[in-house]
Amino acid sequence: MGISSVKKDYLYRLAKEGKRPDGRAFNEYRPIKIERGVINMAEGSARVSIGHTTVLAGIKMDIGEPYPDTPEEGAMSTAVELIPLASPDFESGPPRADAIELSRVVDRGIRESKFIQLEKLCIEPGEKVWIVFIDIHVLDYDGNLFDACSLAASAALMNAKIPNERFEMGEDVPMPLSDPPVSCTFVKYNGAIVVDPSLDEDEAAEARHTIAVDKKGDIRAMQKGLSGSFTVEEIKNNINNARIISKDIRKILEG
Amino acid sequence: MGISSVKKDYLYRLAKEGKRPDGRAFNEYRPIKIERGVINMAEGSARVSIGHTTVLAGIKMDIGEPYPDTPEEGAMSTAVELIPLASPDFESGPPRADAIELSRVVDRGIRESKFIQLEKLCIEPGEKVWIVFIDIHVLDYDGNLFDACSLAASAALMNAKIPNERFEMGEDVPMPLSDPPVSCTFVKYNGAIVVDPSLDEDEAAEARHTIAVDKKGDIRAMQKGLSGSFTVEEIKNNINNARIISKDIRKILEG
Amino acid sequence: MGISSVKKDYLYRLAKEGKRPDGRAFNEYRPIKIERGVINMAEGSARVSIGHTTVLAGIKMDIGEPYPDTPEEGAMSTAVELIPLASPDFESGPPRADAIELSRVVDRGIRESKFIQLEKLCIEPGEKVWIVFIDIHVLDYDGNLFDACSLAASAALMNAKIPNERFEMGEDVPMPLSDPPVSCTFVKYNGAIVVDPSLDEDEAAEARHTIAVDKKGDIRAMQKGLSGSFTVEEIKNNINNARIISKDIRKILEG
Amino acid sequence: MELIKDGKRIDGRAPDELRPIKIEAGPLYRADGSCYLEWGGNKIMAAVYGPKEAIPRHIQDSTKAVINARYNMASFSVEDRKRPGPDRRSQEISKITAEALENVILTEMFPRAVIDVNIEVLDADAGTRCAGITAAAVALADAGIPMRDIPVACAAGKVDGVVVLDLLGDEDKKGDADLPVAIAPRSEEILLLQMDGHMTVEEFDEALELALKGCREISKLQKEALLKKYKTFEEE
Amino acid sequence: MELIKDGKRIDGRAPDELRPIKIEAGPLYRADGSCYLEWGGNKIMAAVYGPKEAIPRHIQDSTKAVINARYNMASFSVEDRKRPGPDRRSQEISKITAEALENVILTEMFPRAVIDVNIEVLDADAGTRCAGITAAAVALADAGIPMRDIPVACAAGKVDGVVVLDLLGDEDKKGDADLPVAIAPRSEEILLLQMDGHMTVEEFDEALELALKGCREISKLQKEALLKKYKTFEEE
Amino acid sequence: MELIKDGKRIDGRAPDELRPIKIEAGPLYRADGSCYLEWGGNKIMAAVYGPKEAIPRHIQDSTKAVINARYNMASFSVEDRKRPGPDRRSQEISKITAEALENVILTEMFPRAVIDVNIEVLDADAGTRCAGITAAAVALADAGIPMRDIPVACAAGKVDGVVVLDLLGDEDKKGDADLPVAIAPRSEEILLLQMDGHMTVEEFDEALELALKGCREISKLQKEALLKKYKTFEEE
Repeated sequence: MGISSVKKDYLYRLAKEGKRPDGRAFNEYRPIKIERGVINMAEGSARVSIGHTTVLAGIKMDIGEPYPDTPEEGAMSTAVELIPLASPDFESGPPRADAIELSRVVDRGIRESKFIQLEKLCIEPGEKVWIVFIDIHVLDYDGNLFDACSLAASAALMNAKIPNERFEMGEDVPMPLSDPPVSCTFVKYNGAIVVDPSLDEDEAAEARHTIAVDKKGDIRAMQKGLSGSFTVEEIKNNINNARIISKDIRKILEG
Repeated sequence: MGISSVKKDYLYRLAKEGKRPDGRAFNEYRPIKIERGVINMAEGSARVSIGHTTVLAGIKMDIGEPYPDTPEEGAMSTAVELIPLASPDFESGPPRADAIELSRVVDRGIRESKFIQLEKLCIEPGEKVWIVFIDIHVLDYDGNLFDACSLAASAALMNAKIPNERFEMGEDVPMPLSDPPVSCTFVKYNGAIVVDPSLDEDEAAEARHTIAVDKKGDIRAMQKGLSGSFTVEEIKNNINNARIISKDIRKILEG
Repeated sequence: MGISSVKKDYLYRLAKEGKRPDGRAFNEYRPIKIERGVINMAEGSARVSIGHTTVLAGIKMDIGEPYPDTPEEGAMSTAVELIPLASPDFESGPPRADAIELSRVVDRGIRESKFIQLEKLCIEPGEKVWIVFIDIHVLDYDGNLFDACSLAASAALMNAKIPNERFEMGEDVPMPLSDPPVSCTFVKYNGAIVVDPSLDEDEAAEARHTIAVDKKGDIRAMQKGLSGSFTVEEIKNNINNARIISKDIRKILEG
Repeated sequence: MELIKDGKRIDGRAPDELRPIKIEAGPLYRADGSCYLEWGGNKIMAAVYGPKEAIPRHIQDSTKAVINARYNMASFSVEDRKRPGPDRRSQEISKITAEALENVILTEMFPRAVIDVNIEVLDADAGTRCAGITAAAVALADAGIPMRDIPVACAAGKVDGVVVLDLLGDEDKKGDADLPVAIAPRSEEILLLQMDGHMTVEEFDEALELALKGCREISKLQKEALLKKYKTFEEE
Repeated sequence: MELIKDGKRIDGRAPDELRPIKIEAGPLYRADGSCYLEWGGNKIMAAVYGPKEAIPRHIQDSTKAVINARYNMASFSVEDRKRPGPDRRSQEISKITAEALENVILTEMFPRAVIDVNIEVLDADAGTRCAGITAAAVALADAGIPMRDIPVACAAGKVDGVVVLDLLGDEDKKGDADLPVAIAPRSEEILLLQMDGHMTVEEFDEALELALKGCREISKLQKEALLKKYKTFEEE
Repeated sequence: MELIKDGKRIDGRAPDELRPIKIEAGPLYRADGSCYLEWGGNKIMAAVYGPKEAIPRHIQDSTKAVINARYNMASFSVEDRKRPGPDRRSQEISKITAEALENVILTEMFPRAVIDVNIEVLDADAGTRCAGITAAAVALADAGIPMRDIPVACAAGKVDGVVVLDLLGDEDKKGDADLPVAIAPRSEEILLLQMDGHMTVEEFDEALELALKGCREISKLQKEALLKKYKTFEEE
């Protein structure tokens, strides 16, 4: 972790001129690629690339007890693994605060948009429900994990089937879903705010803002991170930009 | 941890003159303050101060299975948390040997005096019993945690109700209790033995002796700690002093 | 860990002359001693010495659920504890890779030779089976733990009874067993391959080869370890030697 | 369960009304700075230690102090006993709390140092992360840590379709959205902002404005608490 | 379930036939070297970082580089979800993988360094340890780590009493024996060898020979994958 | 269950009678000092390593050696298998054992060093902490660690209202009180003392006196065991 001061100065200088190191405009996203159904053993899976960043999400399901306060709903759990394969800065061992924040923000986007219809994952009220495990492996880290992981999770869920056969409960059926959230992340450095940060921009970032937008353009979850600040105006601008940009991402996701 | 040698010398010199740094006599306790029912969410609670030392005990109850060898008794568990809020010497992370010894000594005082009438906490023999969790947070550490934690645990239990309502089992009823134990701790440094050590005295201590006395003056639990030693005569003196001092503490506790 | 280069040179020089530091021939095992039934609390136990290496295996049994894929079979679990009592190089804390490899190789020898008749440890199919815990404490480490632990595990199992009485299920009966595996370990250093390595030889070893042989002389499990290599010819030689040597060890074990 | 009835909330508050708040600066004897805060059903103790040398060395930053925040819920602070030790939720809150506080602390003045900020939730009734940051800010000021402003936090949200200030427990559980915000009150820069639930952009704008209003009110209480402590000092 | 019928295996292979194998060198952007391998139903990604200074210092070896291999199964790579983090099986495989790779790497060239070898099993269908070593070897070569040979691994085994090459999942579960082998292909020295099950000495000899045959075939595929990457480079 | 009948205990002992004790000094080959102890149904192995440099450095004390005691129960030493690794009970016993031993060891002679004392309970039948300290003391002497005395430990207790020496398992479980004591036998200073149960002051005084009597008897056995080992050496 940690960007050299030379590189940081370079980014700062470019930012003042309205430029980014890879030539993108401040509101320009990198190319997105989604491959679905890449893991045989998983109930659903997707490999998502945003530029050189690649993450792989796999869905597994199991039968368990519901939470006491939602006896008629299935449960979900989201875990992002920052495995050392993906970056020289990731370490093995229990997840650190970075990975926990990331997992929880991805989880909230899915949960708060009610993307998984958990009420349809009840088998016996109060006794047996489906538990959906969303596990996300980062394979290549070149910036903007928040959006990549969120997108992979959604695509994998859209690829998933309920494994009734494996549990001798009839035929497999598609995962009951509503509209997916789309996550859009901005970072701020030296006064500039850019969408979809590359690795260098992630490392130079003073503040980060992730917005999960639903199909109607409403907000479902949000997270401001890092020690820098945003003005109220900047927050509102980010939201407007996220609503616009997320439409393109949604087309790729739903395509 | 660790006291400066200058301060230690000062304590040693005072001790030879029969004095303590805060002017107390060797057998003099600091003022005790008990506030009860300070936590809404807890089944019972108490904040106890001994001088500047402040600890907060909260009681929570849950329903679980009894231990196989006591199928008709509830269970209890005591945990002291030495949270870093309370002292620059406390660290976060799993409890170290210090906190474990402290928890276990407090637990033994309550358990061996049969303060909680565990046989009255059975719901269905062999199946369902109440489990009493005594959690003690140290908020301000200025010496003598053994007595402060023990006192807070007893006061919180005396403030506790069995939460029948929350578990849809009728009305809340008081915790079934007998007489509380009273813990009295002595430390020895440079030949002097003093009750209710202040922080400096705790840090200068060579040996520690904690005695849990019941209402009749009988002994219910005892713990000698640290690498120093006591003579048989000193042990007996401590016990006699504990029997006298504990009467005053008991008044405050039962008051 | 780590052998001095002086000692290593000495071992290397001896090896070239076909000699070992303790005067043994390359295919010569150290004396083996087995004491059975040494632990009252265990269902079965054995203390095994190979030279100065001493390990103690104890068997405990409990009732639990079977694995879903073997509903009519008992379960077994093997754990070797490299407790710091046995060597200045062993540390307390969770088992490191060394101890895990050792445990798993001992486990495979027993499991793959079907030494424990797990199908006879079923109490109620799919519901209740016996679980056999094989716990091995290394007491004195002077080389060749793979064979010592394997031998102790087998001897302890042969000494074990199913504790029906303790679980109020009738009388104790002997553990249902078939023929035990015999483990034979070779190490290679400076071109020489020796059986039953002493501590110095373990520390000088470049490659290790453990072979579990059954009564008929068939192979039941094998593990090559360390960063050195063996030729195909060497592997075959080791197997032949293991088949011969294991006959003598088997006599001691079954004696 | 109706959360809003005749324009009033379940505890009788108006939509833009805060719960009662009591702030005490410096209640602890050992800590370098401390704060006890009661905010509705929440009871929070915060303590600050430092700046002191960061140990072990590999956590040191040669250019500034490291802020080590620890948000912790007491086992007895919630309805179902919480197991001691950090869970994933508290680790996330600790992280974003440290980041929010770092913004205002003049960390460059203390290279290689650490400032420990301990936040203990003793009794919980929704809004504990905002209460924790608010208390920690007072504890930092009480410890004399140089800051360019005293941060303050407050949540807004949406219940029964109405945008409201400062959710209590049942509103948080059954409501539509929650929006905790922390700001540096002088510049009104946003130091922490999270949202979950469902809000239109218009609702969000309204909720954010409400949260800022809450922050402004609480900021005054923070300053009064600090003033009161120093007055007491002077009077002594 | 019959595992061999009319001389054919459940997936139609002959006893001495490998499953289809696809090797791609260098698919990852960040890693110093990488390899993606599909082998029957297995999907493996391997990445190499280093040599770089070993930290913390107490893990350094003053005479050579330390090989730090980490074999990890993704939670979703198996039928019943695996809990994240290393279990005992993966710790054993990581250890013997590191030992096998250390054999061929010229570690003496990099005292005090560490070479990290990460093997992620993304989809599993028996033989993942051999697939992992095979992929890791390509990733090491792709990273330009100096090696005296490129190791390769393959298992043989016994099913329904017949010695066969390269077991798939059901053969592994219901078969009689499994024999994973890794070699340095030039000298055919054995770097890794494990066996469990039941084999006579004659069967073992046959199985070992079959595993070596498999290794030789896969070794060619490894070299083709590396060549292909370098050709692509030159063409660019 | 009656624990005392006709003045005899369930194993036939008189109230002031010890269980049979066998002490062997130096049974282990690798350890710097060791002791094997059988005491009634207890079987204990103790081993001492050191003094040696304390690593990592931050555990060093610049004025004296650190005593690192580890009391551990083997999984198979109790009726219901114990999970491996330290539980809270064994951590407490390890701590008070280290403190008791530190008292007599001339730790000032070895600044920055550590002395490791390992106590393994192989078979347990009440009184293992006293047995462990007694064995550790012999192991320390066997290792040649300079001590001002050889500590010794023994418990007294109360069963069926009678004060007795050296409780066995059933007496411990169903008895009224337990009082483990460790002393430095020359001065009879008390190094360790714990009590749980219910005793009047008079009963306590009687029990303490009984425990001291037990300690005195066992101290003789410790010295005989050490003497026997050195005699054997001389004879060789």
